[in-house]
Order: sequence, then C-alpha cells, then structure tokens
Amino acid sequence: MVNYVIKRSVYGLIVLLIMISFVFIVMRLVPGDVVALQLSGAGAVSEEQIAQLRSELGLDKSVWAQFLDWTKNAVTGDLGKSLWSKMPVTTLIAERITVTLQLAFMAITMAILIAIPAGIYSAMKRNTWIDHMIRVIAIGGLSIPNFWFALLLIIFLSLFFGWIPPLGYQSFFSNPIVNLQQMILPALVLALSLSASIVRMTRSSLLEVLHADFIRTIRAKGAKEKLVIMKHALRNSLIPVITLIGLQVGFLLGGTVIIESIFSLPGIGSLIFEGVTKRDYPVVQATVLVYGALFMIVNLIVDIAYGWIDPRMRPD
Amino acid sequence: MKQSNWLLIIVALTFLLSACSNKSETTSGTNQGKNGSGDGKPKSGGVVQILNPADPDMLDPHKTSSIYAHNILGLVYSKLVTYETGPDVEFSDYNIVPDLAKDWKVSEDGKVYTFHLRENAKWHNVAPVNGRNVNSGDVVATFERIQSIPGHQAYMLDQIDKIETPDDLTVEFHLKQPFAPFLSYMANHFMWILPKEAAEGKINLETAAIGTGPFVLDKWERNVETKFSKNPDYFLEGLPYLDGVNFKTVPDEDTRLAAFRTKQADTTGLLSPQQFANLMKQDPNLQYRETLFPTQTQVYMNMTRKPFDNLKVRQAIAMAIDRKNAVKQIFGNGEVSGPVNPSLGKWALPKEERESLQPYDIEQAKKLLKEAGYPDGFETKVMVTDGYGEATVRMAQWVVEDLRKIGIKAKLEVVEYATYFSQKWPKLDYDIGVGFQSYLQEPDEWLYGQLHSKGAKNWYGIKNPELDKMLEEQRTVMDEDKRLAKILDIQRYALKEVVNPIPLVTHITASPTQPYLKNWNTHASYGMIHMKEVWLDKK
Amino acid sequence: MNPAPQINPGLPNTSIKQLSTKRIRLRKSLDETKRFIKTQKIGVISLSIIMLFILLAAFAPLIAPYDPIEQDRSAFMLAPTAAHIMGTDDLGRDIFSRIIFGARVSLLVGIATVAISMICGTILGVISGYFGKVIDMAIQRVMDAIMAIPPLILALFIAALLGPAIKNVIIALTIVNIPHFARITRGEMLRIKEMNYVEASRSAGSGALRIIAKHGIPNMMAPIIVIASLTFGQSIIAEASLSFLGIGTPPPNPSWGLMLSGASSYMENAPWMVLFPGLVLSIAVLAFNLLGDALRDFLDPKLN
Amino acid sequence: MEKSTILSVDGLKTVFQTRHGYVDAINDITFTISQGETVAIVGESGSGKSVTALSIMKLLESSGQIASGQVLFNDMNLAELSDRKIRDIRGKQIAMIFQDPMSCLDPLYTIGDQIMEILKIHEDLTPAEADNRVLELLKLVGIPDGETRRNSYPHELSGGQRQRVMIAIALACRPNLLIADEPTTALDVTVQAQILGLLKQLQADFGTSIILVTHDLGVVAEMADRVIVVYSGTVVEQSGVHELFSKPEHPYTEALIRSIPRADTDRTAPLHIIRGSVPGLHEMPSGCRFHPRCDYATEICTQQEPPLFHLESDRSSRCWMKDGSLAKEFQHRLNTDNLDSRHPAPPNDAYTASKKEILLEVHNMQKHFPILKGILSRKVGAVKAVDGVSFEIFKGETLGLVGESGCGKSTTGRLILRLLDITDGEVKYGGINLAEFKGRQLKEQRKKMQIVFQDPYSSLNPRMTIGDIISEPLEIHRIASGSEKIRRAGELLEMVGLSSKDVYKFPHQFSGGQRQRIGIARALATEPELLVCDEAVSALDVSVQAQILNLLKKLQGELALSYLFISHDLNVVKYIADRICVMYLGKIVETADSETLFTNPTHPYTRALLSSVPVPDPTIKKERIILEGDVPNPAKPPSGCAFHTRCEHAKEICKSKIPEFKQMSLGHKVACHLIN
Repeated sequence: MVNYVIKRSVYGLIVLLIMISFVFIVMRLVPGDVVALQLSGAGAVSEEQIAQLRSELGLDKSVWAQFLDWTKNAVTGDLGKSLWSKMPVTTLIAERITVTLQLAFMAITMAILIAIPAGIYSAMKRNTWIDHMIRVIAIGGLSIPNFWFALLLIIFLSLFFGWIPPLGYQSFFSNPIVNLQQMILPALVLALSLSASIVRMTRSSLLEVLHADFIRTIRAKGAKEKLVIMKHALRNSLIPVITLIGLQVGFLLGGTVIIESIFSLPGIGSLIFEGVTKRDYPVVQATVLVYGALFMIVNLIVDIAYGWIDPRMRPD
Repeated sequence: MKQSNWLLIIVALTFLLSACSNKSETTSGTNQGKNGSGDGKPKSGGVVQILNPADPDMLDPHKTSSIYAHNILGLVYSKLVTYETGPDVEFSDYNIVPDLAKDWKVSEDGKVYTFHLRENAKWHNVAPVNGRNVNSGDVVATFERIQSIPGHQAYMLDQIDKIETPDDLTVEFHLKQPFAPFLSYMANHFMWILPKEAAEGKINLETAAIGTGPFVLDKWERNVETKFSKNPDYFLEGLPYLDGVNFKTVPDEDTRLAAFRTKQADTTGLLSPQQFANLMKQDPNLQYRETLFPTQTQVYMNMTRKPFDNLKVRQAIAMAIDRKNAVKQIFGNGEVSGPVNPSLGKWALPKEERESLQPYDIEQAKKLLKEAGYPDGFETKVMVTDGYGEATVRMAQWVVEDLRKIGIKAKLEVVEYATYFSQKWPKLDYDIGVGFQSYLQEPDEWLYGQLHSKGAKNWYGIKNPELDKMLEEQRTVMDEDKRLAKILDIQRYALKEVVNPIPLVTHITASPTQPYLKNWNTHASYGMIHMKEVWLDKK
Repeated sequence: MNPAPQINPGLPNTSIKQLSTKRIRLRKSLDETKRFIKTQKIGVISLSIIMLFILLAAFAPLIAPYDPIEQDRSAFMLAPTAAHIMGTDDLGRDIFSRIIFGARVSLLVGIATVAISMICGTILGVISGYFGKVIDMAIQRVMDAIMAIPPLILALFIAALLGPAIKNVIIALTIVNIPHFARITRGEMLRIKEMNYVEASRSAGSGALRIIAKHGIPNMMAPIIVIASLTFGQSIIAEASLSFLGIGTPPPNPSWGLMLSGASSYMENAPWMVLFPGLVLSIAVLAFNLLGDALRDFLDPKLN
Repeated sequence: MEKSTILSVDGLKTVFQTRHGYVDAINDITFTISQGETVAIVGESGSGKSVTALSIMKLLESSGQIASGQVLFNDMNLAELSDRKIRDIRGKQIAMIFQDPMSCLDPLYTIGDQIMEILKIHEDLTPAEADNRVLELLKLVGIPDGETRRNSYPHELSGGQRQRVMIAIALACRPNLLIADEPTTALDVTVQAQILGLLKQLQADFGTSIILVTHDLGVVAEMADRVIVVYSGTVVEQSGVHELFSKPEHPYTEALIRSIPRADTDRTAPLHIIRGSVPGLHEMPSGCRFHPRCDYATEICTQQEPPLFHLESDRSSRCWMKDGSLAKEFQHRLNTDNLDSRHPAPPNDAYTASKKEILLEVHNMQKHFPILKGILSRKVGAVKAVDGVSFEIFKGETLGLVGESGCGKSTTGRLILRLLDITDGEVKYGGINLAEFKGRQLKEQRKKMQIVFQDPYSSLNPRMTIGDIISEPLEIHRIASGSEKIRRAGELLEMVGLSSKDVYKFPHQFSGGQRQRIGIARALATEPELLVCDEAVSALDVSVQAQILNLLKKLQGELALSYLFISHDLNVVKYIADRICVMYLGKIVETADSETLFTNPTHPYTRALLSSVPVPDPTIKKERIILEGDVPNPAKPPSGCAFHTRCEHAKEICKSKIPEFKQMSLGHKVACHLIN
C-alpha cells in the first residue's frame, strides 16, 4: 500500500513537472510584461528604473535560469513571492485554499447525496415517468452554464426574497452558521452539473450490473430485490461512478473560479485569473501546481476507493 | 466578475468612488443628486459597510497605484495638504486645505514651499510608533522614500532640489524652478505621510498601515474584509463620527447590487442607468449622488501612421462621433469632454465651448475626408481592451459604427489588458484606440503628460513645437488666474490644431446610498477623504 | 450451407464491382440511418434541432432580418415586437439577428474544437495505445499533465494569455479536450489491438499504419462520435463561460455566450436580452447532449 | 426406479420482448423429474435449454416472461407464484448453479459471505451456527482449510474452486432439486471430472434431483438418467439415456450423436454433418423447425409442426416419422439416401504420401512474460508461458497440440507466427531460423504461415466487407487489387463453401460457422503452407464443428497444407491430427502419433487427461484418474517435473530433477522419470 502511494506520487511529480514547465514557459512566451504593467501609469520611468524593478522581481535572468531557481526553491517548499503583493505565494494560497476545498467538498458531498439515490431510484423505476423525469432534469442540469444559474439565483433571491447569503466570508470554525449560509448555495450550483452526470452514470452502471450473471445467482438464492440492489448491485456499479467523480472534480474545481467570484468567496479560483492577467508568474505557477496536486490527490483517493470497493483492485 | 473588476486594481476605473452626498442645493451641473438632507446634528457611532470589487495587492502607497489600496490608506494616513470636502464643496472642486500641515507659504520666486505641521498630530497608538507626535523628520523620511522608489509618484517630485527641516514642525521644499502644479501634487494621494519607522523598515508597509488619519486599521483579511476603527486621537476635534468602517470584497457586480438591495451594504458602486432606475423604483427613499466621472473616454490615433498624420482626417473622425447619444445610451448621462476632464472643474473648458468646438457633423466630416484625399474612406483597426469593463468596449463599438457612416471601415480589435498596456498603447502599435486615461488630478498631467512631445503619456506621436512651448510655459506661472487662462488656451489650441487624443465623453454616475448615510460628500480624488465627516442617522 | 465447392461461374466486370462496393456501403449507411430514425426518437429530434441551427448558421444572411452588428440608434432595448421579434439590445441591435449569426460563432467554436481535438487526440491516443512502452509513457504523462489542470482553469489560462478572440477560444478548448479523446482512443486501441482480426492482419504482414487506419480507427468510431457530441455541447458552455470572464469571443461578434454574459445586468429591464440567448444556448447544448445519449444507445453493441 | 415426481413442466412457453416484437424462446416444453433422478436437457446454443432452466425459477431477464404452461413443484404452479412466494422456494427448495463461476459470484464479497448470505435468507441461525454451516459446506464441496478460505474473494480462487463454492451455495439449504446450467463448460476436462464426480457424490448422499443443462453429449452420457433433447426452443426427443444413445428416435438426435468425433471415429472418413446452423429466434422455419437441416425432411415437415409422439418405454419424439400414417413416405427417403455415401471421403493422403519432409522445426522455444513491479517497473519474475518446447511439423501433416487452458499452447502458436517475440530458442522454417527474417523478408515469410482463430466474432473486423477482409492479405502483399482482388476473394469464399456473392456482406450477416469459414478463406488468401488453427472449432456448435473439421481436412487434401491444430478437445484432435503433442505448464510432456497416444498414453498427465474426457456412450464406464487440485501458477512452476504436484506416482526425483524427453518408440517421446 505504502509502495503504491509512493509509486503514484512519483508519477504525480513527473506529471506536475511537465505541467509546470508548460505553464512556466507559455506565460513567458506570450506578450505582456509585468514590469511594464506595474509602471504603466507612471509614464516617465527611466531605463535604469525599469532595469532596477526587473532585477528586484528576479526577471533579469534567462527563462531557463529562472525555471531552475524556481524549481529548486519549490522543492524546499518555497513557491516564491507574488510580483505584485510581494507576499509569499504559499501564504496567499494558504489563505484561500480552505474556501475552495470546503466548497468542492460540499459540492461533491451534496452531489453524491442527491445523485446516487436518484440514480438508483431511476434505474429501479426504469422507463416509468419518474425515471424519465429524473433523466430530463439530469440532462437539463448538464445544459445550463453554471455561472448563468448562479447569477439568476442571486438576482431572484435578492429581488423576491430580499435575501442573499451574508457577505464577508467566515470560516467554518469561526462561525459555522454564517459559513454554511454562505457556502450552501454556491456548493449547490456546483453540485448541479456534477450530480447530473452522477445520476446518469449511476443509473446506467446499475442497469448494466443488474444484467450481470452474479445478480442471477443472488436472485437464485431467494434474495429480496432490496438485498440484490443495495448490497450487491450498487457496490458493483460504483466503480464507474467513482471514476466519473474523480474526473469531474476537475470540472468542479474549474467551476469554482466563476462561482467563487459570484458569491464573493475568497478561494483560489480568482487568484489564478488575476495572476494570469497581471502576469504574476509565481502566483500562477503555484496555483496551477496546487490544482494539479489537488486533482492528483483526489484521483489517489479514487484509486484507494477502488480497492476499498473492489478487492480485485487492491494493490498488494 | 467581469474581468474588469480585477484589472481595475491597476487603473481602477470601474469603482465609482462610492459617491453620494447629502450635498446642499448649491451644486452646479457637475454635482447633482437627490440628497438625504444633511441637516440635523451629526451623531457619533456606527459602522459603515462598503463593498469593494477587488482587494489591493498590498498597502505600500509608493509601490501600488491601486485605487483600492489608496482608498483604504486614505482612512489611515494624512497628507500635508488635502482637498476640501463638505456639504458645500463639489465633487470636482480642487480646493486645497490643510491636513497634517496647519498652514504653508510659497516664496516670492515660487521656488520654496514651507509647511508648518500641526502640534497635536499624533501617530496611531500602535507599535512601534505608539502614539508619538508627528515631526518634520517623518515628512523628510517619507519624501526620500518616494524619491527612491520607481513608480508613478516619482515624477511629481522631480522638480525638488532639496528638503530642509528648520525645526521639528517645519518642512521646506526647495525647487529647481518655479513649478505651479507643486501644491496639487502635495495633495495627491501618493503623498501620504508615513512615520519614519516605516521608511526605516520597522513597519511592514506591504501589510500594515500606521498613520495619523481618522481611522486605525484593525484587520486586513485579504480578499474578505478590511476593518477600521475610530482613531480617538485624531487631530481634528470631534472627528470622525463613525466608530468604524468595513470594506468587503465582492467581485461580481450583480452580487454587489444584490447586497445593496438586501441592505448588506450602505452604498454601492457603479450602476448602469437601468439598474439605478430599478433601485429607485424599489426604494424611493434612497439617496443618490450624481457625479462626473474623474476621467473620460478618449479616441486616440497613432500619428506616426498614415493617414492619422493628417489633421483633416483626425478632424473628420472627431466630427463623426455622436458623443451626446453615446453617453446617454452607454452611460445614461454625461457631458462632452475636453482635453482636461470636466471633473477638474474650472480647469476644464466650459461645457458650451467643449460642445461648440467639437460638433457632430457627418457631412462636414465626409468633406474633410475628401479634402484629405480619402473620398471613399479607408480601412483601419480600432483597438480597445476589455480591461476597463464592458462600457469601454461598448463605446468602441459605437465609435466603429460612427466611423462606418463616414466611410471609414474600421475593424474592432479587442486586446488583452496586459498586452494592451505593455505592448500596444505605449509602444504605438495601433491605428486607432478607444480607452480611458488614469484619474489624473492636475491639468498639467492631462495636458503636459499627454500632449507634450516629451510627455510621459504621449503615446500618440504628437510633436508640436508651438504646443510644447505653451505647455512648458504654464508650469511656471504661479498666479492661478493667469495659469488658468493659459491652460484654457492650450485646450482650445489642442481641439483645433492637434485633435488627438479626441476627448469623447465624461459620464455622470449616479451612485445610491442608504437613506441613513449622512455627509457622504465624496471627492474626485483617491482616498475617501470625506470619510472623517460621514455619520449614520440610525440608532 | 452446402460445403461442396462449386466452380465459380465468373464475376461481373470491374467498374460495376467498384460501384457496388460503394453502393453496398451506401446501402449499409442508409439502413443504419433508417434504424436510427426508427429506434431513437429523441435522437432524431435533437438531430433536427442541430440541423436547424446549422441551417440558421449557413443561411444567416438570408434569414436574419437585420445586420447583427449594425446599431439602430433609434431602437435601443426595445421589447419584442413584430419588427424585432426578440427585441433589441442596448446598442440597438436586433437580438433575433444576433442569435442567428451567433449560431455561426457557437457552431464554429464547437466544430473547430471538436474536429481539431478529435483529430489530434485520436492520433495521440492511437499511437500511444498501439506502440505502448516509452511512447505511451511520454504521451500519457503529457495528457495527465493537461488533465490535472481543471479544464476551465486551463482554458482560462490559455485564453487569458492569448487575449479575447474566437481563434484563441478554439485553441484553449482544443487543448483542454485533446486528452479526453486521447484517453478513449488509447483504451480502444488497446482493446482492438488484442482482437483476433488485428492478429490476423499482422500475421498477414500488415504494418502499424495499416492496422491503425483499417482496423483501429474504424472500430473506435462509436465512442469517438459519442464523446464528440458531448464535447460539442460542453464547448458551447465553455465558450459562454469564457465570454462571461471576458476572455471569450470578443465584441462585436454575435456569440450566444457573449450576449448571455453581457446582459445579466439588464435582467430586470430587458429580460429578453437575457432570456433568448440563454434559451437558445441551453437548447443547443441540450440537443447535443441528447444526441450523444441517443448515439450511445444506438451504437452500443450490447443493446443491439 | 419409480419414484415420486417432484417437478413437472407442462407446455411451458417463454417469450422475449425484442425490437422486432415478441419472439418465442421456448415453446411447449414438457418434462418431469423424479426424486433423486438426473435429467439432462441437451441442445446446441440457442436451443432454449438455459431459458428453460431459468423459466422454472422465474429468473428471466425483465424482457422475458412465461407466456403459458405450468411448472408444478410440490403441487404449486411456480409459473403463477408471486415474487415473494417464489423467493422462498429459490435457494431453499430449488437451487441453481451456472456456467461461468467467475461471473456468477459477486466479485466484491468473500466466498464465506456469499455462502452465509443464503443461510441468512432462508434459515434462522445463530452466528455461530451459521459459521459452522459455512465451514461444513466448504468441507463438503472439497475446499480444504475452510477457516482461511472463507475469507478469499472469488478472483483468488481457481475456476474449479469457484464452481465448488457455487455448489456449496446451492446445497446450503439442502434443496430437493438442483438445476445445473452448463456447470462444467467453462472448466478444463480434468477439473470437469472433479466437479462431475462431486455432483454425483452429493446426489448419492442427499438424494437431490438434478436438472443438468448441457451441450456436451459426453457429460450427458456420464451423468444423466433421462435426457431431454431440445432444438430451437422445443423438446424434440425425450428418452432414457441408454436408449437415446443406442437408438435415437429423432433425426436431430441421431445426427448430433453421429457428428461428434470420438476416440473411435475413423480418422480417414469425414464426419457426419448437419448442414446449416441453428436458426436464430427471428428466423424460425415453418413446420418442423429442424426440417431445413434434416436429411429425411419431406413435404409435411416443411408445412406442419409435428406433435410430440409418445413412443414405447416413456420415450417421445417430435418427428413426423413417428406418425404411423406417414411411415411410407419416409421409407422412401430412407431408402434412397445412404447417409455416409452422400459425403464422399476427401482424399486425405497428403501426409502419408509425403516423404516426411520437415517444414517447421521448433527447438527449445521459450517465452517468458516479465512480471513488473514497483516504482521503476523492476522485473521481479516471469510467467514462463512457454518453457523450452521442441517439436517439428512435417509438410502436409497435422500436428495437434493439446493441453488445458493456460498451458501455453496458444502462445506457442503465436510464437511460431512471430506474432510474439521468442525469449529463447529457435524456430526454423524450411531450415532458416525465423528470427533472421527482417523487414521485407519477414513480410514475404508471413505469406507462408497463417492463423485461424477460435472466436469467430472477434476474428473478423466488423467494419469491413467480407471481400475486404479476405482480400486484405492480397492487398498487403500487392498480389491483387481492384476487381482482381474481389474476384480472388470470391474464389476463396467458394473454396470454403460460401457464395462468391457474399463479398459485399458484412460479418454480422453470418453465423458462427460461416464466419469461421471466412476466417479460413482469409488465411488461405496468400496460399500459405502452414495454418495455425488456434482452437478453431472450440466455439462452434457440435453440428457446425463437424462441418469445419471436414472442410479443414478437405482443404488439406486439396492444397497440401500443414496444420498446427491447437485444441483442448482431445477427441477433435484425435480425429484431425496425425501426431499430437501434449503440453503441461509450458512444456511438452508427451509426443506421439495420434493412434499411439490414445492407445498407449504413457505420461501420467496424458493418461489422466484422456481418462477425464467424458465419452458420449453411457455403456462405457471407464476407470477414471481424477487429478487433484489445479494447474500451478506458471509464474512459480514447481521444481523438477512440473507435474509432480498432481501426479499420483510422483517420487522424490520428480521434485528435484527435470525429466528428459525420452524416446519410447518411433515418434513417441515422453518426459517422465517413471518411464524407463
């Protein structure tokens, strides 16, 4: 098991390295210069001053040298400082990551809690009107852009109920009630499209498992349908569902960028966008790194969950 | 979360100086609104809730030019001099009044400025300054720091020869030559006076702000909330009224509006005319203040490229644009602007003159084009960035449509902000551009900066020796009226002979506040310098 | 079957033969089409909707009553009337015309994204699956690296760096979608590689190129088509999301996403500015999703 | 012998809903089973035998339902029972075991859990009692060490053990009736012998009645008391097992029995065949369903469906011939057709006539698949799929390669064709080491050797027309293109007994047997000298299998082909092969010509293997050598003689020393220490 995790981590590091080199190089290739941006309003800035700022920001070296420096520091846990706020990037991310994590966690949990029962129900009531309804809602959920849904939600809530979630993010530990008031709607919006795909996957996967030979064995034992589905069919149909969740986490994390902004949540989503437009290289690099690492951790969890569900997939 | 909201941290235009005031009826055209009356005795207490579209990167006033940073800093710091605010003062009145300096004196030759500091000015009671008195050493340390850091503010001080401190409460600035804008520059938001401990590095200016202003910074929770509490030792007796001010970061415009509607905020920023109308419909008791925007939309042309080197072409373009309808449709309300933005009050040309010098005349425009040798127009590109928000992009689309009417086939090119600002505009890599200028506060910045052949922001290729001479001359005229006459002349000259950049419109923004928010006398400069007088009329 | 061999009475001549090979394929696809129409009612409906959008896009200049960019300075934000059946927007442009022309942008983004990422992804996936070993390792790690960045974040990163332009949106979404195709096609190639008909072909002496082209790709078209159809819908949403962030389709191009994202502040005053683009966008995405579902059912050998 | 009837099925009809409407899967199935009796339901694929089994228990998929008829069990009509009531019967009174024990056990739960589950459903036991019962059951079905084994997951067990677990589950509640649906089809013969033995033993101990569903007449002969022969969803004959084999009363039964190659089948004569193939549910012929394939069919057979005629001694047959009034008509047909003469023997003397010229020589061939592990994919071992194999193939002969699954026989075939690369050793073709062939040369060489696969479905590219499939080798080698190519493809199709018009069809339009013919046609396209037939008839119904075997023989005669015939079915190999190699765990343990091997098997493994094969003749009761345990893991083969772990004669030397290949007589070699 430990070996397995180590092996996965090594792969993960390789992937992260490829990812970060891509980000590192692309950002420096495209037009747009952070020094020019920072001095944009000033106008009368001498060449020396530009050079001074450039060297202060560590941008006077070659891209290759910068990359080596950055990688070396990154290994020691130092992801550099923001070129704009001068704050250590790790601090910036630490301040915000809990928000994104909580949001993602809540969204995934809600999606699972809504979607898996709905998927089971839909499969059991196959081809009835309730099955059709669940399927229509599910596919509808995939067809509405979530920023759109979020905006309509905010506008309607404020217009018709005179209420929107309280502003000024509070962490769960400092004020759980306010925190939940703030998080539940955005999590719901994010959960929408995720649960749509989970419902569909649960349904089709369950239906497929219900055709498997061993289900016949269990029925031949005289088992009730509830036992057949809840104990055997469901667990057997979970693998593709979990795979899907692992993949969809990427979409979900991407969605946080917009949703965090609409609901004024200080997550890492906006950090990267701001970083890209302001050419704040260390911030973007670190944020991408964090997203990559998150994705990998999620998929490691997914892999471990595979083993937990299916003894055949347990690493020796 | 339109992209603008993040980008504006740099040039910060969308954020409408959350302006609204209970101004008295003496307003002129620039400053109208339905005001909750400012009568009644100010009450102390209460906390004002303000929404910011974005949070500053850092708080060092000399390393950031973000309006969000300076608005926060304005509550904490003081300048030597500042602009007047109050019920009788207009948003765009640039009356210089004492701040940290109780008075000042200009020498006969205009080369020495002497400031006398207040005896009762104390630093906030926070380590390491712990409420000690302000002295001239702090001022010198501050200015030396400004001069040592590359940035927007350095050029304002490039006329200073030396700074002297005859005693603890006196500071003398010796200039290389007479320099009329100097006092305005001293009132500029970059000139916040810091304790010398800060210059010595004992305070981390990137995250902390310890000053002499009406409020003390309690907590800066990045991207969430910034909290201020009343400074009990503020040098102006009885001020401030408020117990505190809270800024919250809310990036999305619709969410900000929703928050205001649901009373989670006491004021809200930029609104479209429709949004404003809806708000008023919903709650007729709302106050609002209409103010001229501190900068204007301009169309600028690259004079190093043909055919824009041709004055007649530029004149034709200027005449082709339907400014009045544009400002009405895109911004709801506003004025035709001039080379100096009308928000600078008397320094701008009078409204009638701006309009008469810049007529909307398609026939004449076509004729001019024909004379210039382009009877069938020409093809060109109009550059715009979405970094300023959607309104600018809409304005650019408007301009493109107008140009089409006189035969100029212009293709709109939306440019990414970083590229726009570091590659395109300053490097003159464009044909025509539509954009904003920064919130410039001094006519010299508007004119010398943009029009002088060596101007810091002359990114248009303007080279006009006669104009250069006029621009240099006005800087040395110490008499305000005489300088004003010259400034107005320069503007008339520019509108007739240069026609680049073409001023389009300055819009009027209506920003609502909750009825109980009193003395909300905003000013066009950065720093929310009116906050010290604001009070809340509620229990 | 009678196992006794008979002497071949001779076969018809060349040209007829060649023709009938084509005809037989044509007939097969006709049969398939008939079967699709018979068994996939929802698929047919969504396909018709998509066809409608394609027609709208193709004949936009003929159908649209107005120029989608031209501003009518006397018709700002008009509610729907006979002259403007979906009303006009804040610059006096006819929304109906913009929606019709917007189909061009949305479909262009969808088609280009799907086509390019499908081609690149399939090539990478097939190479990866067929050759395995180091090549597979290298391609897979790069794909993993792309997939590890959340799709919208990656699209945002690329589009924001490159600036707002339809071309850049397509580049960004293409890069995002390549790994999806690469994954599927790699898996399919691994599966097909083990098929006996591939072994038969190899034992007959065919090389990699032939196996991939003749046996590999034709047999993985079903999952590719399904993924393509779903990707199409997702691309339309992604384009709208990027436009919402201000890094999507630049004005004045009429794009559904742009119309949708720019109009939210007019929700109360001019709901038609928000409603129609949103509706059209969702219907289009829904149609592609439903088509993907129908194709999945149709092409799934288990259900045949 | 008369015992009480416990189940009686009467006129059972089950229909399935398909896209084309309802189709009959079974129709008018009638039979009874008595206490302690074993009734076999036998038929080819698609005959409805499994549907019959599932209908009794009402375990059909949701698209299937019983349309009419009754299933009487203890005076209850199961066909009309509510779901709740029939659940009480399932597992408790009637139990079922299925074909593939891998897919029939839930892979996610331990076997102990799955045995326990049925006890929990039907019996009210304390946990301790239930635990004991689980251990008892495991012991009963021959799984030793139950205490630890109960915690195993299905995938950790061998096929045989899994089937034992299935039996344990089935017998957990001591049911009166056990329905076994192809219980040994997925197993190797040696394991099949174990399982059949176990079933017999348990039946003797508990007196359980068994309905045995199978396609294997050998298994029928071995196990059944009575036999129900089903064809196309209906019973065609019902009879005691001895009577059935000695005097089949239905032409189908007769043809079926005659078409199976047996140990005593004449190798030089072609097999009797049943022409055509089992009709699909949608293309059911009118009249007697068998008439299109029947040699005796007359007018009435094509028009009217015959009833089940009851004959003497409890037998019945669904054939018009049994209708006394029609006897004359059939007499005519019986007289005019001499069955054997209708299919003249193909000239099959290519091998004997040849001068024993070596075509292919394999010397000490090895194939090790590395086992990779850890972060850096270190090689930690190897699966020795083929571990030093030597043999030769003469021109024009058929070399049979037999062995149980996983013994490396298929790998051997692929190594010869260079579809896999050899780890060590050499393969010489026409005297040249194949490894020396590169590029163009290899491509040329490939023309000479082709392969025919087992699975007729995956061996044809479903997206290509038959013409394209067959002519692909021609295109690759630029032998023909355009119309010439298509013409050649047509010729090849005719050669394998299909129509040249089929070039424009797609694979899905053909039956399994036809596809196999297409596969053969493709293999013949480059006019090869050697065909590797990898289980080429294993997936086919017996009636079709005979057609293909005959075809292969005929082609060999016509084209002077050499075959490497890989199969697990000893009788088939015996029939087609001139010489046979027996493989066990990657090694050849015995080689001999086929007569010698069957009459004088020498290696203990060969002997066990031969004795395990059920003979389709209930009169023969042969002494059976039942091998214990399973084939060891090829990644960790036993030391010395790989067979020693299962060999009842094993001595010390067998554990330590690898036996040499010793010549017994001309062409008969054995690798065993016990032979001197």
